[in-house]
Amino acid sequence: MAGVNIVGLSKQYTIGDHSFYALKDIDLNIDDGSFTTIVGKSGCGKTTLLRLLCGLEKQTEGTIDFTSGKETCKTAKRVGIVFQEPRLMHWLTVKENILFSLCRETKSAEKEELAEKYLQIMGLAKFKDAYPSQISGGMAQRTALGRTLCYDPELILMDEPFAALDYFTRKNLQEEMVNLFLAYGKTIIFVTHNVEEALFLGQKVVIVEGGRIIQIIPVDFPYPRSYTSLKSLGILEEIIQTINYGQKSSSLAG
Amino acid sequence: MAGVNIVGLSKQYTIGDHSFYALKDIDLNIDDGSFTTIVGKSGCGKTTLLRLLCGLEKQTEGTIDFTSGKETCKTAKRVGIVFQEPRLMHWLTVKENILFSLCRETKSAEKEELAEKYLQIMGLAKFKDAYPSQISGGMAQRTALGRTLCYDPELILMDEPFAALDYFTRKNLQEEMVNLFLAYGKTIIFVTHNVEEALFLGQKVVIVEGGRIIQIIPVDFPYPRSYTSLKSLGILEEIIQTINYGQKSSSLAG
Amino acid sequence: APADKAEKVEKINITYVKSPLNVPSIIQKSQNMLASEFGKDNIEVAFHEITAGPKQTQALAAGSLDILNALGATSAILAAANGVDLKIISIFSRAPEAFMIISKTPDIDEPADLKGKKVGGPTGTVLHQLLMAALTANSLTAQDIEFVSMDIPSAVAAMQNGSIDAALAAGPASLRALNAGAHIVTTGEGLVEGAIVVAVRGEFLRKHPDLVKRFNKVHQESLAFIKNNPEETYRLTAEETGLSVEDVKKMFPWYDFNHEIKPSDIEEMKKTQEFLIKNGMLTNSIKIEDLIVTLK
Amino acid sequence: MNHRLIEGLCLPFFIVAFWFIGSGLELWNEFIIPSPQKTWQSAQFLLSEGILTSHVLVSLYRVFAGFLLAFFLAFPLGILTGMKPKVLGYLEPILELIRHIPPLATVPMLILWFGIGETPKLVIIILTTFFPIFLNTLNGVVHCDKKLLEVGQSFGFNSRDKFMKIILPASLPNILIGMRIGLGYSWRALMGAELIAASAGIGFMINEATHLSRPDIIIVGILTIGIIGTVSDHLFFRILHRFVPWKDEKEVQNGGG
Amino acid sequence: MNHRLIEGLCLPFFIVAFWFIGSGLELWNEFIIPSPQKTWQSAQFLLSEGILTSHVLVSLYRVFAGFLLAFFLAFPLGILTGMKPKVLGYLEPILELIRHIPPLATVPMLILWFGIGETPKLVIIILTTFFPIFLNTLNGVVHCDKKLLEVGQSFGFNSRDKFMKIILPASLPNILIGMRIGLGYSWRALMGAELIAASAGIGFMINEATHLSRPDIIIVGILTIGIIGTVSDHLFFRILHRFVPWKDEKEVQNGGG
Ligand SMILES: Nc1ncnc2c1ncn2[C@@H]1O[C@H](COP(=O)(O)OP(=O)(O)OP(=O)(O)O)[C@@H](O)[C@H]1O
Ligand SMILES: Nc1ncnc2c1ncn2[C@@H]1O[C@H](COP(=O)(O)OP(=O)(O)OP(=O)(O)O)[C@@H](O)[C@H]1O
Ligand SMILES: [Mg+2]
Ligand SMILES: [Mg+2]
Repeated sequence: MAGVNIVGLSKQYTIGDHSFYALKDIDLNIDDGSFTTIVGKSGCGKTTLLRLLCGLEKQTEGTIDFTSGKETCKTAKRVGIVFQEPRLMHWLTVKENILFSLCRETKSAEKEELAEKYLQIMGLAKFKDAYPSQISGGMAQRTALGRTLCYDPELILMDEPFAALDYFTRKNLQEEMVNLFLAYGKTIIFVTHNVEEALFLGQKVVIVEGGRIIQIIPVDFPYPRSYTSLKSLGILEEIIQTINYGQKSSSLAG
Repeated sequence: MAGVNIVGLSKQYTIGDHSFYALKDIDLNIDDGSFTTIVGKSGCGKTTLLRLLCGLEKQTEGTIDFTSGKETCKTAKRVGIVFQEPRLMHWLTVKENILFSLCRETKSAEKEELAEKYLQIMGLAKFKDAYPSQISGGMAQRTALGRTLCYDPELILMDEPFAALDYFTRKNLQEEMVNLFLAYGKTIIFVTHNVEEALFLGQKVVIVEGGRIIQIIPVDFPYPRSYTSLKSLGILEEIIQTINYGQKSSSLAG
Repeated sequence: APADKAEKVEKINITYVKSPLNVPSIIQKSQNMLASEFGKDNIEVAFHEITAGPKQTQALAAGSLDILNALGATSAILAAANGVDLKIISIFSRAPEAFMIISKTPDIDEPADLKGKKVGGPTGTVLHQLLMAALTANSLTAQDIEFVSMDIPSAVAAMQNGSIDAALAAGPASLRALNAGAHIVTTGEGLVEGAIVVAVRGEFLRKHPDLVKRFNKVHQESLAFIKNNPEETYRLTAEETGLSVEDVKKMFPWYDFNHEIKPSDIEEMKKTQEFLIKNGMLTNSIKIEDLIVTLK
Repeated sequence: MNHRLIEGLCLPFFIVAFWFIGSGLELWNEFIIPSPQKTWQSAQFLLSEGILTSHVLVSLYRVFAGFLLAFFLAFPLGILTGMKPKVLGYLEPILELIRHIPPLATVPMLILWFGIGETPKLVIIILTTFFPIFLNTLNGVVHCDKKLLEVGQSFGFNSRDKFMKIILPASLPNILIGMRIGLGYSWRALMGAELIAASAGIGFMINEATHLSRPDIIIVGILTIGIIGTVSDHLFFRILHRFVPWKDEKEVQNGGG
Repeated sequence: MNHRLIEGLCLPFFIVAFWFIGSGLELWNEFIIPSPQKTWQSAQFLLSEGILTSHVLVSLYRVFAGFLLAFFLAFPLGILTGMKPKVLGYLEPILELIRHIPPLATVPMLILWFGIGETPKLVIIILTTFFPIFLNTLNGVVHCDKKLLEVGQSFGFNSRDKFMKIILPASLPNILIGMRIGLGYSWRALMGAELIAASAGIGFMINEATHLSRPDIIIVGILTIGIIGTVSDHLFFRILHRFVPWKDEKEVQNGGG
């Protein structure tokens, strides 16, 4: 398991001859074994934050520390990320894609079992031998999700993993995520555009706007939650308001 | 402008040595200048239907006729599609991608004007010189949307164009679509996972399940609509019920 | 035939081969002898540097060349026997001394020492014939040595690093090898003549015998020039070949540029044809006398 | 398949017909392009005596040995320099230099270093074959989709895994095309290679026929190289495809049945 | 840049040093690898007399003419066969045959058809250069991302637009690598091309030096081809990059500034 401690994190990008901060002065503490959701407008820096967390991008300023019990280190052991696009290997079948992260040494019986399990969860059992060019958008996204879960990461970063899914498939998978979280106590950071989803899943909803965190809303409501009961909390409207009228810093600071 | 008349349309696919119908016996009449939304579970055949409509795939059985006034023909003149993935040209900037469909002969002043217009609508003005690898997922989707609108099609096919967008950006663009529809009387077929969106936009909501149309719900509510008033209609729940407990034909028939 | 005379020749295509030491060619070109002879009739003379015998005969057969100014007798015979329409009008040079077997190994002094050794050189050439003749003269046969087929530069290089014991060499390559420490096992003297001939395309000769005669006249003029201006000749040759004047002077006596075809030359060519046939390099044969044209 | 064969044989058929007619009408010099009949006779003679077969076997060995050696040099180097641009920086100028040098020009040096046995012949083939494989592999690796590489990175893949599971399959089309070009050039290099003290091989046969003015044998040699080359290319890449565990996107789309 | 230059010059420096030392200690035969001093003298002589320059100019012309002709044959054919598999079906067998034939073997026929002027030399260069360009272009077109092509199709692009706006930019890396390999082979083909009745050119100079046993000139020739080839490659692809209106994905990522 792994918590994350983010202090003063900034990320600058350059487009043409124009530099700007995609993330600016992010301070965030993610507890070991917590479920955090991140919401914010398109282009506000959500993906950038996840990319920094899993080391695919180097920060311009600030520090990211991973905590495991009392230990602190610069790199986490197992961070899994579900990218915003499926990014499947087009030469592998759905099943092979799901097993992609496993090393050569894994026994084939164990592989079969894992594949079976995640194909089942993702509802892809019938399509296990299909190639990425033969499946639908939602199936591809589920395959990518299965691939990351199969890696069994301590820290799971998810970038809008359910965006291409319909209401029911989405709901099933939300419940699966909660089960997973409850059963194994994983640390999960989950980016979504869907505020209800953020509330349904997160213990903490982080609202990002123009590269800054403008609000962190704790949701102290026990799992499993239901949509209807969440609505009664009344924070849904509050969050939507915050995002819309939030600190209007332009993300292009040039 | 163009209407579509679909009769007995089926599409068979083969994965491995396994054949199945992704679409089966689709009968659908799309009026000239109407706004149709399609909802259904992941993998039910929505994308396949759109691909058949714009001629990217050949049907196994059935006919598709395009109507224009009293004329009927096999191929439509200008069908624009927004794919489920952005599919941007990675060697072109956002602006160049938006202008991608225009032919060489288009005057550059006209091009500038069009680019200006769609960059504005899509909220991408500041990123016009960025390359696809430099923009966020939502921005990419908006660029793809702008590209198709810039083509000025008579029939617009949209495959979950707002899936990667946050609540507000999505709402803005929904309103833009309605404006576009009202102003120019385009024929629009719009696939979405979001039932509310389907209701907000469509004059007709087509529910697809396992490759078949299981219900077509007319929404005789004048534009511009508001979410709250739609809710009072009570069909939201109905649709959700239909999708969930609908005719449970497996999409893998073999 | 007089009717063909009407067909005006605008250009004569001649090979220009300067190595190994083709002095008459060099003189003809540097003194503009051909150009001034044929310029009178507005006929252009084009020189083409094609060194290799087979390429010369191919180009001749293709009609791209009219006169081959310096063609190995072996190549001429091979081509003619295999059906190329060519005629020999004179001898360009004989140089038994220019063709040699050389070696770096001290224990190979004379051809008899070649028994059981590796010898490298170009197949089916005068040099090859020289080797065979040298073996026969020493009561050896082809089976007594190991012959490795390769061109002269490769053979010399292979001899330098000891891959072969002796190399067949001619011209500047042999001279440099000798300077670099190799020694002569034998030259062609008394074994082969090493005739280089002047050959013309048969059709060209039949249509324009006068032009061929005039060419022959110029050839004789160049020989006269060489005789009368030896120092000038050495200098021009050195300049053209990139050899030093000393080297030219050393090599010059190896060559006999007398252009007349003597009966001994015909005998020699017959021997060459026999050699080719005996070694399976030629299946057809041709009557050598039919190849020779004597220009009056 | 049969249909494709017929289409493919159209053009060769016309060429052969033209050859027959042209030779019959004596449109060209018999010495340079002998008649099909004469060529066929020579081919039969060479075949019946087993001469052609033994030449082909010798050359086949050289081509495959040379090609495989070139591959086992070029492929890892392409991967290495593609994955570590630093290494490419050190090697590039010298490789660029060698890339432009005609291998034939180096024959004297090759003989000096490698003697006149099989080695210099293989080196000539290697020099000719190396660069298409190297550059295409390098290109494939360098242009490998960054997004897919990031997936591997996120799973903590080491270089080996990244290579085996992402780079190799992703750049396979490029590598294969490099190998095909390379194998073609291996055959072409035979003429040059077998100039060096060869006593057998198709290249040697052609060289000798040139010396001995035997155009019929030259044509037999040319056709033999062309045909054996084509067939070997076909077999080689068929077999390779069997061993490649991943399907090409195209194949999947063209009917996975 | 400067840093990269130094890295790149490391290896050549060691090789030259080794050459100096080896020659000084007479580790090898002076007859085949002359000392650097002697080579330098010859180079100076050839340069000061203008001989080298005139050879280089002649060869430069041949290489570029041959390369451009090959390109203008191979590139459109690659595109055509890539876009129309039917055409490929007709042409493939004959192209495969030619691809394996050593161009040198065809010299007699080239002389018959094209005489002994510039044409057969250019044909030799074209034969050597054609296939890398052709096959890489074909490969690029065939493996062009279907998803992007569908975008063009949905906009009703005609073949020309599809080609200009999608296929060409998408397969550009492949085409460029084909051109680079091709240009390299153009230089290499010089030796063979200038065997046919040439009286000038770097290849001719090397051929002649081989016959005259002038290893110093051979080495000057080899180095000249290597260096001029490298430089021309560099310049050519620099210029080409200028004219290419699209940026490579890599370039964008490596700093769009
Ligand atoms: N090229 C193909 N080859 C084989 N099967 C295909 C192909 N394309 C789609 N399918 C199958 O057709 C079915 C319908 O796919 P489609 O993409 O239309 O679904 P969808 O409704 O768009 O789903 P989603 O909401 O997940 O995008 C799926 O089972 C899919 O696997
Ligand atoms: N490689 C890059 N180079 C330059 N700018 C970049 C790069 N990657 C991202 N950006 C910029 O950083 C900003 C934040 O992008 P990011 O992808 O984090 O947005 P996001 O919050 O994930 O948006 P979305 O919801 O649309 O996916 C955007 O303005 C984007 O243009
Ligand atoms: Mg994002
Ligand atoms: Mg879809």
